[in-house]
Amino acid sequence: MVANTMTTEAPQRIATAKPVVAERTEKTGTGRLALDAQDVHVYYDTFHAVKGISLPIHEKEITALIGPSGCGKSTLLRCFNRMNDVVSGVRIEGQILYKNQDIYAAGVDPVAVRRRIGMVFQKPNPFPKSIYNNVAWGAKINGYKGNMDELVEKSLRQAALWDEVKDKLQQSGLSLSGGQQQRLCIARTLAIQPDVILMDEPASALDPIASSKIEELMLELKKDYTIVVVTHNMQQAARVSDRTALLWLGELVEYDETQTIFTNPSQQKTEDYITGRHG
Amino acid sequence: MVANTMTTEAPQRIATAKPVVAERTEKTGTGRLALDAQDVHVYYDTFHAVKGISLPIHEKEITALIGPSGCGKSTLLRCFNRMNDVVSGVRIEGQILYKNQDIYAAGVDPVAVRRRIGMVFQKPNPFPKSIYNNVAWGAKINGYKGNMDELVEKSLRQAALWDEVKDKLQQSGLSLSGGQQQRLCIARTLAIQPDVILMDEPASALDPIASSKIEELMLELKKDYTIVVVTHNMQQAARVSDRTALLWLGELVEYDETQTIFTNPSQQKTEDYITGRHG
Amino acid sequence: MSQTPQSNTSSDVLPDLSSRASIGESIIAGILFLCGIISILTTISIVVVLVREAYLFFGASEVTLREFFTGTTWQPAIGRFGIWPLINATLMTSFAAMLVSLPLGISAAIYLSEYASERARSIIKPILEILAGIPTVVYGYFALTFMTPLLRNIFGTDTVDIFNTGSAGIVMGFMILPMISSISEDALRAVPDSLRNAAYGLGATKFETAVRVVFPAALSGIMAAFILGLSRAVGETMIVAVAAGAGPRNFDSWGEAFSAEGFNFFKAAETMTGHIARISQGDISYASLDYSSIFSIGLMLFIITLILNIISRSVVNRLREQYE
Amino acid sequence: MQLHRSILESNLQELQSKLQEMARLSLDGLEQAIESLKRGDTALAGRVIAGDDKINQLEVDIEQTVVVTIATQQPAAGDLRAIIAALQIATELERIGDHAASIAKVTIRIGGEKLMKPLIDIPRMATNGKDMLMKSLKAYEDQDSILAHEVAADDEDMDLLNNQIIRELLAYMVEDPAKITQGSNLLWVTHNLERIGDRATNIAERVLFMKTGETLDLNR
Amino acid sequence: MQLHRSILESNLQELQSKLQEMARLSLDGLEQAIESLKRGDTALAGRVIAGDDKINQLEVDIEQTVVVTIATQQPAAGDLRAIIAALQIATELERIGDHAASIAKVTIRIGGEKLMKPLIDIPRMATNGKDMLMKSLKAYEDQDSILAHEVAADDEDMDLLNNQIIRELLAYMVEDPAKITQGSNLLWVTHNLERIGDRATNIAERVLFMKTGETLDLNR
Amino acid sequence: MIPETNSNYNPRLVARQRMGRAWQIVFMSSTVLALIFLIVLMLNIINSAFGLVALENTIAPSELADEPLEALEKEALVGILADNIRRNAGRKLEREQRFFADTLAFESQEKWDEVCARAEAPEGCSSTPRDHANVLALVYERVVEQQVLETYPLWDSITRGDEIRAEIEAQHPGATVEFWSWLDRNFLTTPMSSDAALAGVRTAILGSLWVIALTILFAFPTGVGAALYLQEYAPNNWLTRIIQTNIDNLAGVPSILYGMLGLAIFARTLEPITSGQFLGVGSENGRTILSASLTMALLILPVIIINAQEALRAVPSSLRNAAYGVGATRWQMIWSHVLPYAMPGILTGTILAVSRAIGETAPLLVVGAATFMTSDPNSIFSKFTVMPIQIFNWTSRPQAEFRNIAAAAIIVLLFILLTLNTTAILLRNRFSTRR
Ligand SMILES: Nc1ncnc2c1ncn2[C@@H]1O[C@H](COP(=O)(O)OP(=O)(O)OP(=O)(O)O)[C@@H](O)[C@H]1O
Ligand SMILES: Nc1ncnc2c1ncn2[C@@H]1O[C@H](COP(=O)(O)OP(=O)(O)OP(=O)(O)O)[C@@H](O)[C@H]1O
Ligand SMILES: [Mg+2]
Ligand SMILES: [Mg+2]
Ligand SMILES: O=P([O-])([O-])[O-]
Repeated sequence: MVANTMTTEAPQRIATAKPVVAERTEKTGTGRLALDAQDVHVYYDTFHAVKGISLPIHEKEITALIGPSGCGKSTLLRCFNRMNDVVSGVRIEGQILYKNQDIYAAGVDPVAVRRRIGMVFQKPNPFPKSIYNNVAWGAKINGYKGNMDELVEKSLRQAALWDEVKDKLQQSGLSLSGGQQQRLCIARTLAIQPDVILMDEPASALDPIASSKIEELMLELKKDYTIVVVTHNMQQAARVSDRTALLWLGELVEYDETQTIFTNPSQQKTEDYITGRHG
Repeated sequence: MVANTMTTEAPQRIATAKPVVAERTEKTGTGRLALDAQDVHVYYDTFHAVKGISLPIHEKEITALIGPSGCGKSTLLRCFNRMNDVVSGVRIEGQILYKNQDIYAAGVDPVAVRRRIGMVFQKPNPFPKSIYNNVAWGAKINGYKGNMDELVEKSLRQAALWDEVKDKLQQSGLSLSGGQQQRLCIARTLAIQPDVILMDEPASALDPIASSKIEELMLELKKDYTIVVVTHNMQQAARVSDRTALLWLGELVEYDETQTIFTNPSQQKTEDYITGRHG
Repeated sequence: MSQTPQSNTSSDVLPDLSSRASIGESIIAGILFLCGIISILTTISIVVVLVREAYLFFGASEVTLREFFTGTTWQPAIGRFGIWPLINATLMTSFAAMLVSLPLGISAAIYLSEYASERARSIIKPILEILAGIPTVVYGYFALTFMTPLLRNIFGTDTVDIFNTGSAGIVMGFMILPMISSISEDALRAVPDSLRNAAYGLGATKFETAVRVVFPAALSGIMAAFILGLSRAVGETMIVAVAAGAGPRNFDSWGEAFSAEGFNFFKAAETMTGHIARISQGDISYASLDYSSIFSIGLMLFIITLILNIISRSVVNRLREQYE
Repeated sequence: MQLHRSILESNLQELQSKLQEMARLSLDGLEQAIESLKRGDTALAGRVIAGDDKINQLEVDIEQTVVVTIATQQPAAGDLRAIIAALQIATELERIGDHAASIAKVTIRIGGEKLMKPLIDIPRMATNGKDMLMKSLKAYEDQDSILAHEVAADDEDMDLLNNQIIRELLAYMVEDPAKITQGSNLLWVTHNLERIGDRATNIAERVLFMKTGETLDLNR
Repeated sequence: MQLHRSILESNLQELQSKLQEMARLSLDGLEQAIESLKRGDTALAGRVIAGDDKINQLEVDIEQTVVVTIATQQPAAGDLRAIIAALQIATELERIGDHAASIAKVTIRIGGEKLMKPLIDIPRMATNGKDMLMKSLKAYEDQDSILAHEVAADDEDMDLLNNQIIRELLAYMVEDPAKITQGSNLLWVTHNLERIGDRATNIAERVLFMKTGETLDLNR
Repeated sequence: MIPETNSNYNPRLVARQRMGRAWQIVFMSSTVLALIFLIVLMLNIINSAFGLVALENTIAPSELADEPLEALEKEALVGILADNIRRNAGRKLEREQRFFADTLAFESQEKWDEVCARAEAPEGCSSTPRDHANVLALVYERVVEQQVLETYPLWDSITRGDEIRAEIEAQHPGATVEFWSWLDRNFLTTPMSSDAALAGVRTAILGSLWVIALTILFAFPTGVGAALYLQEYAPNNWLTRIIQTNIDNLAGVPSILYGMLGLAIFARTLEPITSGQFLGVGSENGRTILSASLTMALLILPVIIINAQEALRAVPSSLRNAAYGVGATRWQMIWSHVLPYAMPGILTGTILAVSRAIGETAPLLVVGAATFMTSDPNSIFSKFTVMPIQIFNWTSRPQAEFRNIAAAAIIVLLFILLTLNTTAILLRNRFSTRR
């Protein structure tokens, strides 16, 4: 484990690297870093999927990862809570600092990491259990000691789902609509009270209405959580995120405040991608 | 069969109905109607999925159908070439006029209808045959009499795919990327030289880059074909279509030129939907 | 790195990310691994058993490998061990079975997957499954008590023996039919609806869609069904044990073996499996040549079915790749 | 769950409040400029001129917000028209600020010099302009197209008043050539006031555009 | 397959060409207005005034195109800035058209009356203004920020020239009160010309915004 | 009609549609043929299981007593026995199982005491006495000696019953004609007998139950364990691939080869264990229920594994991700989510495999099922026979009446299988609709 200074100045070291990581005055967030990826490489067997990306994730902000299909967005995201460990044939290099610890250091239990850094997936994947148990299960296995009913209610409220399900907590989570299921999955993650929530295209399987609800929810959640979201939908990244990183063939092209990326990016590649002129 | 005057004046009769179908000066298109749905109702067993929609489709234009999930967009689209016949338990009322004939009249063979009104689907679905045969098959069964090689080349060119596949026409259609597969499916439809091409979310399974290619292709194709496209992606409808119809719970809310719909719709519901305030 | 004053005040409490003891998890994994290994042991045992006894068999003075493969008579009592009569019978019953099951099975599969209404399917499918669930000894009974009399009625009692390969083969065909139709139907239904829609969208008729789009797309699955069916026919025991005959149809020469009479479906013959079943009944002495001879036949059987299985699996894998 | 597009709405809100701020500043500027002219208070005039920077900055801010909002929030229909209207109204308000500064500059150019006649019509014109501006801004806030049309009507009076003042000033100047410099300076003031009326009318136009999506020209 | 976003690009193209059209029309208007003033040609002046409608219409068109493009094409980054710039440049050009019309109106007001002195400085100023405008438009077309900065420099000359003409005219007027009416009319002309310079500078500002996304104020 | 306006195409729709309809008939007929086959098969069995029989008694029951035999007391029946069979035979019967608790019917008390004092006393010394039904059966078997002369299938019996009766009258003047259901309560409850009319399937049913219960006990946990290992734990390496390939191949190995494996390994090599001799109990050789069950377990193991794998594979990976995502360990994930989700599939697969095992004949034939067994199995080391073996055995006999009881046994077997299969199908449908 490496003791690293985790400050707003941290990204300085990247300034020398090619991708331009600009730092501006913060509008939201606390100004601290929640996670700090440092020169991360990921290989699938021999395929080099993520090529030395350094990406500071700011606390209580929404960071969006965008880029063309297959550029490594999901792979990078899954590094942040060691979900890649589940995939066979993956090799990861570099460090990801979380509270001054490298989560890839020897002796770190990925299960413990995932408990602090929750994840929401592309397709809503509630457990085939009751709504109540969907929320309670994660807390239970993590040895939650408080009042479970309260936790379930609180999590569902935070996920803006309580009013819709409070009368049918014992119904199966699968009986909900797609958008509700996704919010249930978010509630489930909130119930283990993580610091960071990773979301891999959380709205792409949903219709526009359900999708905008998730967006609104993300905006609500960033008051308390740090969110990293992968999205195919550039406009979605524009709408919700505070910072945006553009990946291309496993490399970081540009990382900056979202409004800069979308109004005045510094890289031509970003400009082309943003304006829909990706050839 | 009803002999109906198919002119630009046709939509007059709708003017009395509630959804406002505005007629403006044409920018593109021929000013004639390619298809004319008149008071179409669709029932799935007892479920009333499309509720009396009248929708004139203008020749050589792109008409987009938008609306929330389940509002009946696909169902309506599939009425236009009787693809709904394949689904069991479907009942259709009303008329759809094509070249002065009701395609639902007794004695009309749906196979003949589909030959004139082609269809492209949400997920690229090339046949597990060679690229060449993918394109040639439809023409072959429809008794194409000309030079097949030329037809294949022409269709692939029109679908902006020729350059990418001309050296591997004998490879399987499945060996192509998603976006290429979708263009192959379009080429296959072009090979039977239909009048109208129906597209059901043709780009929704594709990543943004492949998706914009399809959009460009649609713009290219409308010079020769009438296109009706269903899309979840409102912005896509805005980008490519000449006219947009908003459906809601099986009813037509508004149908107008796309730029009017997106800058100055006449219905509050449209305004809300367009501005993302669908509650 | 220098510690800046603002440094990470958010780390109020350093979280414990270290490993929890997970000995339980390892023990579970170990036990499950042992379960997986059992199958390997099974195979090894089969091979060892077959090879060891076959080795003893071929080591015996009465038997030569050459005779085993080139002889046309299997008569242990007089020390004649040519396997051809048994293989010949196996081929005949299997061939008859495939002749019945393949066209019927595939037609039924096409009907069920492409034409039958959901209701009809929901009735017919379970009925076919019943057919598949009937024990083979019952088929044997049926061959003996129904099919043979039927054949004898049609072709005359003189032409048709009480035990004959034809009757066994036909009934075996019906036994395999549900398997072929079920695997083929699965393959046909695995063809995504989007392909059918594509064909309809191009102005194809239902028949063209079924036969020229769906069927070719499912062809490798259907091939696999065919080979699995064949393998099943070759290994099938009880039908032939009951209905095909209780003694090898021996030939004096290869010429006779390949004459029309050699392949007469109306005469009795004993297949490899039938022979094993018959010999192993009763208390045979473990030391006898009879005992080891059936293991040599078993080894042949094992090799044949193994090859068929390997072929079918590679075909199926090709199918899988095609759609992924 | 209710949908409200929180960022888009907060952006729209921000635009709105910045416009109000601009309006307030430019109205104040106008008032003070006229006041300084009346009283020959060059110090006040100086403050007006200095205050214009604030207004300019606000316009830049609004422009920035407009671009960011369009780029990130993909507004359409009414939202989009409101945003475009805000951008254009900001331009008008910025110019109104400039006009106020121009008037203040006249105060400074005139210096302590006694005015050739007590100012009556010019302050009246200024009041008219202020009224029009306030009306148009209210029309913007309330999306009130009737009010917007009123503004256009008021502008006609403004033009009449303007012509009258010009004639009067020219008469003074012909009478007493010594007053030519001051006269032409005052001409300049009325011109600025007249422009303020036009600006208010422009704002009213934008309001109508925002409400209906149609662009008309109320100046016609 | 190459991606070019055909509709967006054709819209941008359309904006560009409408702007060029506007620029051409307003430059022509300016030239003709000065010409009419020089020659006292009220008929020509009338044509200039009538021609302004065309320019106004173009501005409305551009505004419409901008809104439609933003609503349907979701432009971002450079594209978006170009569109916003086009909108603002159109406003400036429209105003330049108005200025030309104003000058033409002076011609009519002066009528056949002999000019108090041969026009030299005013046409020079007009030429300067035209040059600045052409430069700024070229800067827009070529996205040339150096040229844009040049425009800002030119504006300083323009202001100097303006002050000089004003002083001169005032002197004439003091000298001969009979010339006061004409003098103040000519003052009005120079004022309009001065504003044209400012407008050109504004356009240059937009060009810089479009290129860099930063808003600066070259008039400062 | 929509006319073809493009001269480049000639769709010939009418002809194409006609051809389609013709083929549809072909496809449908094939399906119908398969169904017909099933119906014929069933009818054929039912046809044999019921029907007229021509019976001839050595001594007519009416000659033994005035009342019907069934109405007589046990004592009277024993009296009839004593009158009509030889004393030696009577003694033998008594040694097998005594007739009365207090008195002896055939043996003298001294002789009995002497016999019972021997080291290997016969069962009769300790057993409870024969009941009424048993004695009655003995009377029929030993005294009345009813013989089946001729049997007729159901169809013939119904359609030309009178003709048959006349025929029998002509050929066997003393014979009686009765309509028999070969499948009755007696058939289910009596053990094997060499007389078709008296034989039952009790031993075989019990044998099948023993074998199957044990088979499930061995195969289910192992199979599910192996499937879990392969789907959830195994790294993607050569060993895993070998195991997988191997399992796939094993599923295709003919069942008779498993029989040979069972014969060579369980019955022979492991004889000391499988016979129970290492515990000092059980049979003289390794052809026991234990051997049979182990063989069967190996036989259905690959099927169970493959089905379970299929069921596990059907568990969406999103569910696994979800569990990991909230910080679950692997086993927590499997135990709480994967297994419950896959269990219906696993059970369905297991039931299908088990029903296959119930019908399997060949391997048990080879392992060494007892073809004639009258005593019920009572431990895992008992000799065994099972239903299909019994059916095979009866089918292979030349006498016609054995075909009839074979048919009756088939009905019993099919009934059991049908019940199991229906359960499996219902289970599958219930859970597949729930998702
Ligand atoms: N399990 C895997 N084994 C091998 N290669 C993989 C695996 N997962 C992903 N890849 C490859 O790694 C690259 C990055 O994949 P990743 O899923 O991170 O892309 P992505 O940016 O999320 O794309 P998408 O937008 O399609 O989800 C791709 O080229 C992909 O083919
Ligand atoms: N085969 C069917 N049987 C019964 N109901 C159906 C069927 N297909 C669609 N529906 C119902 O009809 C309605 C309209 O369906 P349709 O697929 O046309 O919606 P859509 O607007 O295309 O939605 P989406 O955007 O999700 O594709 C929905 O409520 C749907 O549930
Ligand atoms: Mg991804
Ligand atoms: Mg749809
Ligand atoms: O700024 P103006 O010159 O139009 O008043």
